[in-house]
Amino acid sequence: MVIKPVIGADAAAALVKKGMVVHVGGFLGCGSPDAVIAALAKAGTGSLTLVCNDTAILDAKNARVTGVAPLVANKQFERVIVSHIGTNGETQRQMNSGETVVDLVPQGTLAERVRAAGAGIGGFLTPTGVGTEVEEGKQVLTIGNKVFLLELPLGGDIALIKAKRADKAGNLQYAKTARNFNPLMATACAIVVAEVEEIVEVGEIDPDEVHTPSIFVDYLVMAQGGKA
Amino acid sequence: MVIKPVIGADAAAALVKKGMVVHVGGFLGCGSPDAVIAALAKAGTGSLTLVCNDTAILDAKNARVTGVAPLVANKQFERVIVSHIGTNGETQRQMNSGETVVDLVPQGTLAERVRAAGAGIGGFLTPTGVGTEVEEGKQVLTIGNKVFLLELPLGGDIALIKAKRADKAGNLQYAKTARNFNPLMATACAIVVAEVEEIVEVGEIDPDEVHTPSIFVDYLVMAQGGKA
Amino acid sequence: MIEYVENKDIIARRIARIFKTGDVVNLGIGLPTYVANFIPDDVTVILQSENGMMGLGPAPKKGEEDKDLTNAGAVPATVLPGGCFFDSATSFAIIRGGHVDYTVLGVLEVDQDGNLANYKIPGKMVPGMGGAMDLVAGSRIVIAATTHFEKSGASKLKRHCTLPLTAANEVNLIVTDLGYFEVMGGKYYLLEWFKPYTPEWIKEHTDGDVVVMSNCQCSDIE
Amino acid sequence: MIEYVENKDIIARRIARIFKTGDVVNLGIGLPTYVANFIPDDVTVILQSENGMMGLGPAPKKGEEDKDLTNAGAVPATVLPGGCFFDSATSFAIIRGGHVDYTVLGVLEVDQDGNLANYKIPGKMVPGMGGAMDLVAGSRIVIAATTHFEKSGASKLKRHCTLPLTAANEVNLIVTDLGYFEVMGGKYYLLEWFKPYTPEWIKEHTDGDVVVMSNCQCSDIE
Repeated sequence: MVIKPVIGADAAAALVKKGMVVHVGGFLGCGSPDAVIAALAKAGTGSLTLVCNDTAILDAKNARVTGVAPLVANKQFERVIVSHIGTNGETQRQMNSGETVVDLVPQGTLAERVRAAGAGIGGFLTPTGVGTEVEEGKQVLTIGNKVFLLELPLGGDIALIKAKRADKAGNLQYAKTARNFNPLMATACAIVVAEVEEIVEVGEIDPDEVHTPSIFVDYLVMAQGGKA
Repeated sequence: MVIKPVIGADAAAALVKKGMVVHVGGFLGCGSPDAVIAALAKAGTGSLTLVCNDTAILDAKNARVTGVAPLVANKQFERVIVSHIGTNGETQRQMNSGETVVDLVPQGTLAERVRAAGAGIGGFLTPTGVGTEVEEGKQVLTIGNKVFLLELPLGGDIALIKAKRADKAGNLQYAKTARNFNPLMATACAIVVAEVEEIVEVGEIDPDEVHTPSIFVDYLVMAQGGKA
Repeated sequence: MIEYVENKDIIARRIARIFKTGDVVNLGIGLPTYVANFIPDDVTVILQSENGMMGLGPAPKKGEEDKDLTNAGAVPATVLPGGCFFDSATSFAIIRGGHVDYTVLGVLEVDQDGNLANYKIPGKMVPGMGGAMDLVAGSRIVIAATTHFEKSGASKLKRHCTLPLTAANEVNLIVTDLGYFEVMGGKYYLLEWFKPYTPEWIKEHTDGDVVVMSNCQCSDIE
Repeated sequence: MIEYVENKDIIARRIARIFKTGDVVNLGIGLPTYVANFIPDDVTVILQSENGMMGLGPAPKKGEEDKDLTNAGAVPATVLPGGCFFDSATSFAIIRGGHVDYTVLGVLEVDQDGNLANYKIPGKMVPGMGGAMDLVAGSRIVIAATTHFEKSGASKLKRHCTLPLTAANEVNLIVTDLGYFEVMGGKYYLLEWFKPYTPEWIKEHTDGDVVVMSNCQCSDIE
């Protein structure tokens, strides 16, 4: 097996270049690559496009900041493509002021678009959004007597994902609901950086229980407090 | 958790009614529900449509018969929708004589069509088959400068699948390459019968390592020599 | 003289009775989540959470939270024995594919054509639709859970929604703090009412066509 | 006077040299499978098998076969450390998504436009395309592995395929028992030839336009 480089969070953040489309795993911060996000916030790289389930939680009152929220606060995104911004008022403020373009995408459509990008699917038909604002500008197809929207794949330049455990070859396992968009994004981006809490020897992960095959992973980063 | 009924292979075969669309797991017989197939061959139920990767192996010379091959030999199918019939000469004979309709579908398209049926996707665009006979009768869409075929979902009335292990609630785990089409078919059919080699208590399968969630499974059948 | 008193509790309690053992149910954030507290002991439903799990359990005890296990509202959660986890594409394959029997969602507006608006007030509140559009389009039966009236006193059950829709023609059942409705063929059908209201009072205070079913009765929930 | 002698061995040996460490490779049934035997010890490729695995290993010892582990030809197989298993939708998401670097396939006919025919002879042999159409359409680089001539003596490298196509314009490289070709812009470019043949002889015996690259050389494989 081919061994993957283990790099520091700063080195991982340096792979993100100005103007890139960045996929970031996590659901309101659960299952986000926090060390890499912190390093990217420090690096301050801007003009990025974010693909993520949401802009996470930015709750100054309760001092709760999760997931990509620090990058939003830093105004590192010129566009965010997400399903939800309701727990990060700063995103909404930036949207209203015209500082950031916000594309709201139904969550299932977002997940399937990321999968499609990784799976070589040129588009897919979904009933979600028919008869709503989501329909605008999209091709509408009727198959039998059902109406569908044609949704297109959504790939990226780099994926910053979070897994529980990797082997040295880069096979990944996720934990519980921290899985969410991470395995999909691993298939959809040119470069894939996986932050993990544990790195084990090749062969220690049961091949029936690999969630993301090693071929998708380019770099490993150890999460804070993780063990090799 | 809701406990699923464990039934005999004959009772499972009796769920298959004349004229049904039957999905059967397995790849050239690896990962096929052999006990249920044997019972269905005995029952002799006919006019079925088969959805399967292939018509498995029927090699009289070497006395090798795998997967759905006995059902083909029995002429229980009026139509088979598969990617490969090259290891079952009887399928080819029936096709040439007009006894059975054979729809050959590229394997990746077949897998994705079954997934789409289970996932509520109304169709998907694939580059596979563009410029070939597979294109005939299909809608061709150009997205950007790439040409795709629109392929439609392929569901069924009943899925006969094979897993290694189930818990009593019907959560399934597959082994190695015996996984193949089984998890996809579990999502795409109205009734799902899973033949398994082992049934364990609810809670014994790690929730991060379930391959098919229990909600998809209606009946369990013990494979020959299996243990409860 | 009937006086309206908001009662979210009765909504959750009535919805909890709709399910039968084996049903797969997704409960939205807020009032819908509260439904889980009232599911009868002899009914076993399987709760799906769109962030990637089947078999959502009760909140963990204090100190036993797992950073890798939350519900769709980012609140610490637990998994019941027999539950399982999956990625977001699989989660919505389950939802879009019709494998969720019931989805229960909150409402900004709902109308008698089964249209639902619950994700956006233009220029005011734009949290995003999250998983709601898929849940409403994909689930077998969609239950709208809502107080009958806005703070202003206006009926949230409308003749026609005016806010941007979450989905068109998908709502099947509505439970408010006045009663339990089925939406069909462009009308509200009242199946059950709550004390101290009456079918007549409910008809008068709903913006739309309410038909009182012949077998409509007063709920025994108080 | 050059006399042709069929040599499948040299095809497999030459193809095995194309890969570099880290490449993900799918080897078709037959001659392509044989390529695995010649991959140099210092090159680590990852073999994908479309029936659902990454990290395909050598055949098991007799008596150590596992009924749940075969290659795409239903032959007992093994998995190398670091390999993994997945379902058929995932397998073809990997293939269609361009995550397989090289696919090596057998040939009935190939032509100078990169068209490949390898799944059907109408009225005669219709085994079905299996995974070949997806592999050829989806893989980054498609290598056709074939003896240069049919039994009849006709060139299998054609000006135009006449059999039903597996895929249009997708073949990038061809290795025959005469030489190693790149297909580009409607021509065959000869990169390397095998002894005892010569570029001139190969041009004469190929049905199509063969361009001899300026850096074309005789292979050191014998």
